[in-house]
Amino acid sequence: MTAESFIILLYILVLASYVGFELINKVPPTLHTPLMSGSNAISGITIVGAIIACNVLNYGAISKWLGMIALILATINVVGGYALTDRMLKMFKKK
Amino acid sequence: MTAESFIILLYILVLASYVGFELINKVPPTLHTPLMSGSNAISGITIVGAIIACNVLNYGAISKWLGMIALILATINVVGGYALTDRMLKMFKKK
Amino acid sequence: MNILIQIAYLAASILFIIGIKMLGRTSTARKGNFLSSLGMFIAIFATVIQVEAITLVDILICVIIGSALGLFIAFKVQMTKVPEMVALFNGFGGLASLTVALADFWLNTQEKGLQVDQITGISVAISILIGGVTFTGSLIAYLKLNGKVSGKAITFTGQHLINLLLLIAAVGVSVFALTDFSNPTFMIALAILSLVIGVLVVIPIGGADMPVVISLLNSYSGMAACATGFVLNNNVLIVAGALVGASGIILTQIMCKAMNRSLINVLLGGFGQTSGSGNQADGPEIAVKEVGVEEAAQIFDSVSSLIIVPGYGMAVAQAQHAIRELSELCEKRNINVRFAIHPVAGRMPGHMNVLLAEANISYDKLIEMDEINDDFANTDLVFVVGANDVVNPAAKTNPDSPIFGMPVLNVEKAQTVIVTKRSMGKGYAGIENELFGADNCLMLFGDAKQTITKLVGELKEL
Amino acid sequence: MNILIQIAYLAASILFIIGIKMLGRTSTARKGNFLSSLGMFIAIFATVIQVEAITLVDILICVIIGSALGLFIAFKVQMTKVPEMVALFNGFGGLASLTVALADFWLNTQEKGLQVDQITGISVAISILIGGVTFTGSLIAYLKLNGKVSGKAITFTGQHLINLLLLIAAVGVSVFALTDFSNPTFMIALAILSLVIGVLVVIPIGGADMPVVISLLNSYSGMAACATGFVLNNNVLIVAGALVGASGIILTQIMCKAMNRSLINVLLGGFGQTSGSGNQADGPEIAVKEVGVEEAAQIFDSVSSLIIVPGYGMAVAQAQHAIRELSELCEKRNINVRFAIHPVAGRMPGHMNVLLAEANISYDKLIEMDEINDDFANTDLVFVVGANDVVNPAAKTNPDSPIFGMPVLNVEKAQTVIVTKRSMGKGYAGIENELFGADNCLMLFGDAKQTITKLVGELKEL
Amino acid sequence: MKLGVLKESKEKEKRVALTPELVKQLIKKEFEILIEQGAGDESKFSDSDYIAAGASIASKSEICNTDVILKVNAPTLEEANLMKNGAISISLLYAYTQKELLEVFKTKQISAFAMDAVPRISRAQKMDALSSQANLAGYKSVIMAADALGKIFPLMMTAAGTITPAKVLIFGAGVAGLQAIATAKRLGAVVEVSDVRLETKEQVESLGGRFLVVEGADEVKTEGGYAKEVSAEFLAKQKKLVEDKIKDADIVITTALVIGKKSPLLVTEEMVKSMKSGSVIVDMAVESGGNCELSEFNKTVVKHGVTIIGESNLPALLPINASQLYATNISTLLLHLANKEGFKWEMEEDITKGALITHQGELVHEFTKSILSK
Amino acid sequence: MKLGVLKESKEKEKRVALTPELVKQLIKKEFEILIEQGAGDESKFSDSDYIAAGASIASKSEICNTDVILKVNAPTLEEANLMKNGAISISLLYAYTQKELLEVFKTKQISAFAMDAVPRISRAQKMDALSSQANLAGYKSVIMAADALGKIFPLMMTAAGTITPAKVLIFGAGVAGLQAIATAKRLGAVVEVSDVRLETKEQVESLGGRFLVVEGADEVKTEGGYAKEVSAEFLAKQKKLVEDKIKDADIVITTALVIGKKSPLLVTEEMVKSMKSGSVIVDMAVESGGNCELSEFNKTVVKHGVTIIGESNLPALLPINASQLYATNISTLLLHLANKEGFKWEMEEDITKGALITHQGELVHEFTKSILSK
Ligand SMILES: NC(=O)c1ccc[n+]([C@@H]2O[C@H](COP(=O)([O-])OP(=O)(O)OC[C@H]3O[C@@H](n4cnc5c(N)ncnc54)[C@H](OP(=O)(O)O)[C@@H]3O)[C@@H](O)[C@H]2O)c1
Ligand SMILES: NC(=O)c1ccc[n+]([C@@H]2O[C@H](COP(=O)([O-])OP(=O)(O)OC[C@H]3O[C@@H](n4cnc5c(N)ncnc54)[C@H](OP(=O)(O)O)[C@@H]3O)[C@@H](O)[C@H]2O)c1
Ligand SMILES: NC(=O)c1ccc[n+]([C@@H]2O[C@H](COP(=O)([O-])OP(=O)(O)OC[C@H]3O[C@@H](n4cnc5c(N)ncnc54)[C@H](O)[C@@H]3O)[C@@H](O)[C@H]2O)c1
Ligand SMILES: NC(=O)c1ccc[n+]([C@@H]2O[C@H](COP(=O)([O-])OP(=O)(O)OC[C@H]3O[C@@H](n4cnc5c(N)ncnc54)[C@H](O)[C@@H]3O)[C@@H](O)[C@H]2O)c1
Repeated sequence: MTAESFIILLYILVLASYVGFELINKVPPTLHTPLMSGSNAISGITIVGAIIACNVLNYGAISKWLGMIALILATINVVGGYALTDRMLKMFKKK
Repeated sequence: MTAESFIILLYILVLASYVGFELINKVPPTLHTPLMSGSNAISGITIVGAIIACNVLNYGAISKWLGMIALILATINVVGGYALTDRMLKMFKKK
Repeated sequence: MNILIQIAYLAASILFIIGIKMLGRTSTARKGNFLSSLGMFIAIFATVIQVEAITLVDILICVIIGSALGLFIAFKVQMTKVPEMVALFNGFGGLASLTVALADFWLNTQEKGLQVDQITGISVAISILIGGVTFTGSLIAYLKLNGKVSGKAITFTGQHLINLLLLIAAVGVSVFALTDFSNPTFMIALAILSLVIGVLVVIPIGGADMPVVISLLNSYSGMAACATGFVLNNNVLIVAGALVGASGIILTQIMCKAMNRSLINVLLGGFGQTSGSGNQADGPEIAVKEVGVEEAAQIFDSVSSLIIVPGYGMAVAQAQHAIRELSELCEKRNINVRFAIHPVAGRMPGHMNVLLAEANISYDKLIEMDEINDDFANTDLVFVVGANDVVNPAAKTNPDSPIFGMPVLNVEKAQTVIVTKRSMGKGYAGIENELFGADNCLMLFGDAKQTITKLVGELKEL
Repeated sequence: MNILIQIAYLAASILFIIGIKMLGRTSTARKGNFLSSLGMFIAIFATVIQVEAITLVDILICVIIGSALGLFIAFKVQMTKVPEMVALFNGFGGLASLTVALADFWLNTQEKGLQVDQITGISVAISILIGGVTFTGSLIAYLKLNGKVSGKAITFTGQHLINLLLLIAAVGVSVFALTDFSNPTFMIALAILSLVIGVLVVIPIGGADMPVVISLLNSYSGMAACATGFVLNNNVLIVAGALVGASGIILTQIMCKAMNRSLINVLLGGFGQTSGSGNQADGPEIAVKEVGVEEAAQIFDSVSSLIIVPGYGMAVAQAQHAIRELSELCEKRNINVRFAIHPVAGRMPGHMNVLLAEANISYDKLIEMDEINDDFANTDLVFVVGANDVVNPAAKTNPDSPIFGMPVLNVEKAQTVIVTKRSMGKGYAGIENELFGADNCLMLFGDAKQTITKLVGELKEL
Repeated sequence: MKLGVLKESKEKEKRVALTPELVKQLIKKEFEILIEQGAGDESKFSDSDYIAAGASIASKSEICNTDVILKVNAPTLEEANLMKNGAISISLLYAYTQKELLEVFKTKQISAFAMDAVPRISRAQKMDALSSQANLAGYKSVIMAADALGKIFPLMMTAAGTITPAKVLIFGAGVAGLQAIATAKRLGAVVEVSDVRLETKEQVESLGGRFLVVEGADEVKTEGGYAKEVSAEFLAKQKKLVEDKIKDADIVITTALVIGKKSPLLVTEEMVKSMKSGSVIVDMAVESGGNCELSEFNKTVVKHGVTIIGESNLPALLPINASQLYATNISTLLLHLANKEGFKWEMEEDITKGALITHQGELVHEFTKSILSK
Repeated sequence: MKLGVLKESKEKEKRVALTPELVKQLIKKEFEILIEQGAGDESKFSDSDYIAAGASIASKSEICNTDVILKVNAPTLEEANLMKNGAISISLLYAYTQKELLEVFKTKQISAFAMDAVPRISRAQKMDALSSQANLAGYKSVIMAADALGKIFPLMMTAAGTITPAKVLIFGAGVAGLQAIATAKRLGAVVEVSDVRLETKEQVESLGGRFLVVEGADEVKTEGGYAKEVSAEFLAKQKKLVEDKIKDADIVITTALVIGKKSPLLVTEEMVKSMKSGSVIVDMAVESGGNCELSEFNKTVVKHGVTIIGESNLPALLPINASQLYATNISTLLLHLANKEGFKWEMEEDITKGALITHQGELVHEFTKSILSK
């Protein structure tokens, strides 16, 4: 990775982190768990990495297997995470 | 500009704009003018562009003169803006 | 690209973010401004160390000239003229963006004879357009506030149509400029068009709305800087510009709300045309000055003595509890608060006493008319809550008035008077009250309870 | 890099931002979750269309297996077990990050025999370390909550020292790995070390603190994803990972506050050892959950029925006027508000009646204990203002208590109870109140009048 | 000029026309003041207080010999006969009830001002004794009723059960009625109010009372704020509405007066019978015939289990405050009409015109003439 | 089991031990109830109300023949003698003042419970007649004082001048004192309060009163919430502090009791003399000797220009509410001690132990013993 593209990625990291900090300020306790669960699902974004990994790697190689395991795990995280969050939130229907 | 570097700049633009939106939510009316003035000073960041412009350009050329005019204007904006904001804010020292 | 310089730019960006954040709170505003100026210094420094020695001199000269002018203006200007100075500075910023973009474009296309890519081209066009509008728009705002151009809204028919046509023209010119880079005419035409648009957009707006316009133009100048960033492929310009652009929009929105206008209205440039109060009363019309809750709150925030004058309207609105809250809040801010009780305020003897006692307002804050009447002259602010006849100066000055001879409270002697009532409706005696038209009197229309509750809310945020 | 794909990634990033923002409000949470899942779909879709046809099958198989497992767990799990499931999912996410980084590293260094640059190397190491810790840490949290591992804090001396040593070892191993890419041992060692650290860090933490731990690990897994983004030079991973990492930290902090702990405490991993409330009272200690004014306001905002229980503390604080304001505000928001008056609340018969009448609260809102006691079970929120003995369940459950046999208000039957008082101070009877430690009870510490005034302010802004 | 203050001779009267405080103020304006011995005793102002304020203590005949004789109630025939020719009398005269006295005034050329006839215009509010006294009466009516009731006013939720708040029903939201509402409300009662003037609704609500709207109430004519006589139809409707309410009332206070007429009958015997045993009625209009059929002048009676208080002179039961306010009223009027040199006799001025009843041997007051000639 | 309710025979007593409401509830629990004819008349409960509730009307002798005899006041000797051997009596006995009566109880093996001796523990609050009655007394004391005062309570700024608020000084912030504060405050008075227990300061302030802090007040010992006797030194200091305040007071209400002892003397003749003419004192401790030197038992007297109300039985002046609350108190106690089968006689249980005075021919109450043996 070049220093230049690294610095650009750093910009993105800093700004995104700042956005993350600002996003959450007052959350009612009832939403703590759903929020945690929902953002956990987002952290399953590694799935994109896993797919890319699976793609470029050669069959039979360790890396390929690792990639496929990663993909399964990430998919569980993403799909399970979103479904669970939604189930939880359904119960919050107001009034 | 390559599409790639453009996209990265776009990321930065989007994230920075989002940060800008989130930054301001409740501003007491007394701070409207100072805030306006202070962020106006920041928008004088064009000064960086002006310096870069001055640097690369050739003497005598129209672009050089334009760059120098830009530099003077931007400097007024920056220096005047910060100084004025500070003067204003000094008066807020409460009771 | 030197990595250290990039890191410096990143640091500057972070400082800008923190700076703006802190500018939004009274307690941290000054520090915020300092941090943001530090960021600016870092950004400039990181840029300057890259320049060739030979141009350093030119740059220094320009910077010194600019700084001197900037400081001179900043320190000489009277504090009452701040908004117009902000407008002026802002205009310079916009012009700088325009110039930088044009310079870069000129250099590449005219002097170096290069082709520029589409994205850069579009960025240049945006930079020029926004920069130009910002420049002349700000200039007009400056002149209006300064009184050099009429503060009134200058309108003519077809205004909006003309603006629209000009905008279409600008877009068209840009397209031509992008298709044929070698011909600079189009870019120059764009620059000129943008300057004209700036003038036309701001000219129809009344002086009272200028702060909103300036805030919006400020946001524009941020966007111009951002566009310049795309032209120069420079992150700090993009971040800082985007920050100012976005936060400026929000700030504009907040200011609009405080002035009771909608942002759409503002964005369309059609604001400033409806004027004044909507309350039409019959009889000889009294011209009154209306005040909003926010402004009223700021007046409360700035005084050190306050007399509250309750009347029958307080009883009707059942505003006594809200008033107690207001008075407690004021006392917490070291404002000396007293109540002036007129002997016939309300509709029965002791009407005000009953209600204020219910709201738990201590007896020693309630002062009889005879005792307090001489104190009004030394009082910063009188807040009249739903009283009318008992503060009507006609009782002293107009022998034909049915209340002539009745002793009244001399509220008009105070520095400022704020009256809250629902409308220009009359009191028990059914007569007009000239107090409401007095120079130092501001009307805060609305139901007393609701208005005071809102006032308390605003005051808490100051 | 295809620009359309990049734009899809950008769109996904924006959807994540909006999604998280909306998840923080009751009214928009579900929509927020949907938007964020939409973002995820876009990101996955944009990625999948790039893959070679030949691997598409593998990918689909993996995705189907993963989806099936995920959906199965998500829909089968009991709602009471949600936190542990979140922990498990989170662990998988962490492991996925570790695996992807390792795979990429393995491919480049072992299979392709390439050198990787330092930045990528560091990113890989970070990815592995954080991913590993997240995985085993989450697993332990899962097992603890599940009861498969003792929920108690498992501690031994030198724990912190060992953790520190392991961390140093991990750093050391990473340095070696970076200096000699051809040797995979170090990276594998790092992976193993990270797994061990994850176990050791979470093992000493008590079951009650697990939600905070999970939230923190969630934040970690975001960071791991972010690091993976650096490995793969992928923006959407960086943005999404950074978002989760940062917002997770804030959320953790909020949860800490709600549980009366400091974030430092949590970050050091030393939490869970000091237990219960900070208020050292003698006798059996009651662990309470504190709530801030803002959160309390949000709870008020989300309910449709409210019972206010005033006690002697309301009288001491003279909070009756503030309470009236609160109740009016709630009614304006269509919340059904009533007051439960315990016959001996206060210090004289009718103490509450006098004060509430003074504050002009209508008689028909005041309900006697006997009439309202059955309604608590159908009530969303009970707000206890400076009452203590009259809501003490010990009167019903503890025959040794001096107040045993006194009828009390069944506040604990309500969905949620918020109690406002200055401290864990006792009431007239001088006894502990277990209500304050109940699962559905939140303490809002402070002087009743001040707290409620603040609460009203917050509520107005929602 | 010499002013004289007579001791009140009416039964149960405890007020006095001037207090030491006001004596002091009038003496500053160079009036000479004689006070009858013991005049202030009942309202707790001793002779020595008056002397300290600058007045002299004198006998009745001496005082009747002064230029201006101040009283709360109208002078008796005896007092009038003692007065010198051409003297001036100021008091709550209620001239239209004093045919005989007016004859004496006429023959002796006495100029009589009636405090009760001072017009209710804004600048005369300080002289408005009707308001100042009615205000106190409104307060007192509630206190008396509260003392007579075997219950407490406020809602109280106690360990031994809940006490429901007392229900108070008030007829007439004039000055007295409004103060009664305020006082009953303060003590925690639930207050309902009936009045013929719909405009009082807002005023009643501003004090926390509930106004009972009679359909057709907008037809009632008012003049200068006073209710004129109302139609029989309206009264019938009002009665119907009230019949329901009165059954639950613990306390009924009636304040409905129509000036110069017999007061309207608002509470019939039937209604009293329908009330709960132990309830209390205060009839403030008892002097002009009463709003309640069963009330007896200056007596408290129990009929059908209901205590009916027919006290005609409630302000006199708060003599200290009542005298203070009356003294301010009367001396403000005096200072408006006269200075130490004598009276100004501006016969066309509103207040003089409104309050002067007899002058130079003639009955000059139109309203009084019109009533007496009926 | 048969319960009997006697008509109260004490002078000025208007209460009754059971109301129809409570009769209904007890009958649901299968008690049989006899009410003496006219027992509820004074508190507005008619015989027919009782009959409708399920009780029977009976003569005094019939009632004395029931198993449990309920009264407000202690039975008279005559009534006690009419009771059957082994009967049970419940009333506000104040046993330590009833030497003779206790002898009768002992000889007739009557078990007597004293409502005034029910311990003030949390679960007995519903039986606490002292509190329920003191509470009403506190309200009534203010209403009586307000009626007796020649002034109004609230501050009033009117066209005819400003009326300053009445100043009320209250001694003792027990149950009665606190309710007096609340009531006076509601009416708009300025209230100052003196008590020996510093802990009442917060309570007084919670009702808007001003607490007069006596230096050294922390030395006072209290037991179970009751003030024990205080040192002479403390009382001297308190006196000094109060002397200043009392001069300005319009109303003084004293509620200071020390159980089983003569009440402390708080308002001396000197102090009364220093008060303004027309002021009012209500001495609520008059039954046990009075807090005011000049108060007379059950009389209202005027001394040195000050009206001193020595009404010993204020709750009886609010008979409707007082009976309601007392009836709840007494029936709660009864249901605690007994069911339709009979009494449980759990002699070691707190409430039984606290309230039972004589049993099986013996005086079993320690506190009463200790006072009587002095
Ligand atoms: N005190 C007595 O004993 C007595 C007795 C009888 C008559 N009066 C007479 O009553 C008058 C009293 O004077 P005052 O100044 O107290 O009252 P006022 O002159 O009657 O004026 C009251 C004002 O309050 C406003 N108002 C009504 N409802 C309101 C609400 N909900 N929120 C805000 N404002 C409201 C009305 O204006 P909008 O409609 O524009 O809101 C009105 O102009 C005097 O003329 C006096 O002579 C007094
Ligand atoms: N009603 C009667 O007739 C009567 C008479 C005598 C005794 N009692 C007894 O009094 C008790 C009444 O119960 P209750 O629940 O009303 O009161 P409580 O049990 O005495 O509790 C009052 C609570 O209010 C809190 N508090 C005090 N000042 C406060 C302030 N400024 N802001 C917020 N909170 C404040 C205190 O906690 P912090 O210190 O932590 O803030 C205290 O725990 C019962 O035990 C009853 O038996 C009643
Ligand atoms: N100048 C001033 O500012 C001033 C001063 C004092 C009073 N006033 C006004 O004068 C008016 C009269 O006051 P007042 O106290 O002398 O009144 P009042 O004693 O003449 O009558 C008392 C009330 O009884 C009502 N009433 C009459 N017949 C009734 C019926 N059949 N049923 C129910 N109610 C009936 C009247 O409407 C009036 O409100 C009021 O409007 C008052 O506001 C004005
Ligand atoms: N179980 C319960 O919850 C419960 C119920 C009712 C009352 N109480 C408590 O019992 C206590 C006594 O109540 P009470 O009304 O029977 O009191 P009381 O009638 O015995 O005494 C009245 C007050 O007079 C005060 N006093 C005594 N000597 C005094 C002096 N020299 N000067 C000034 N004040 C003096 C006392 O301190 C007391 O406050 C109170 O603390 C009350 O809160 C508790």
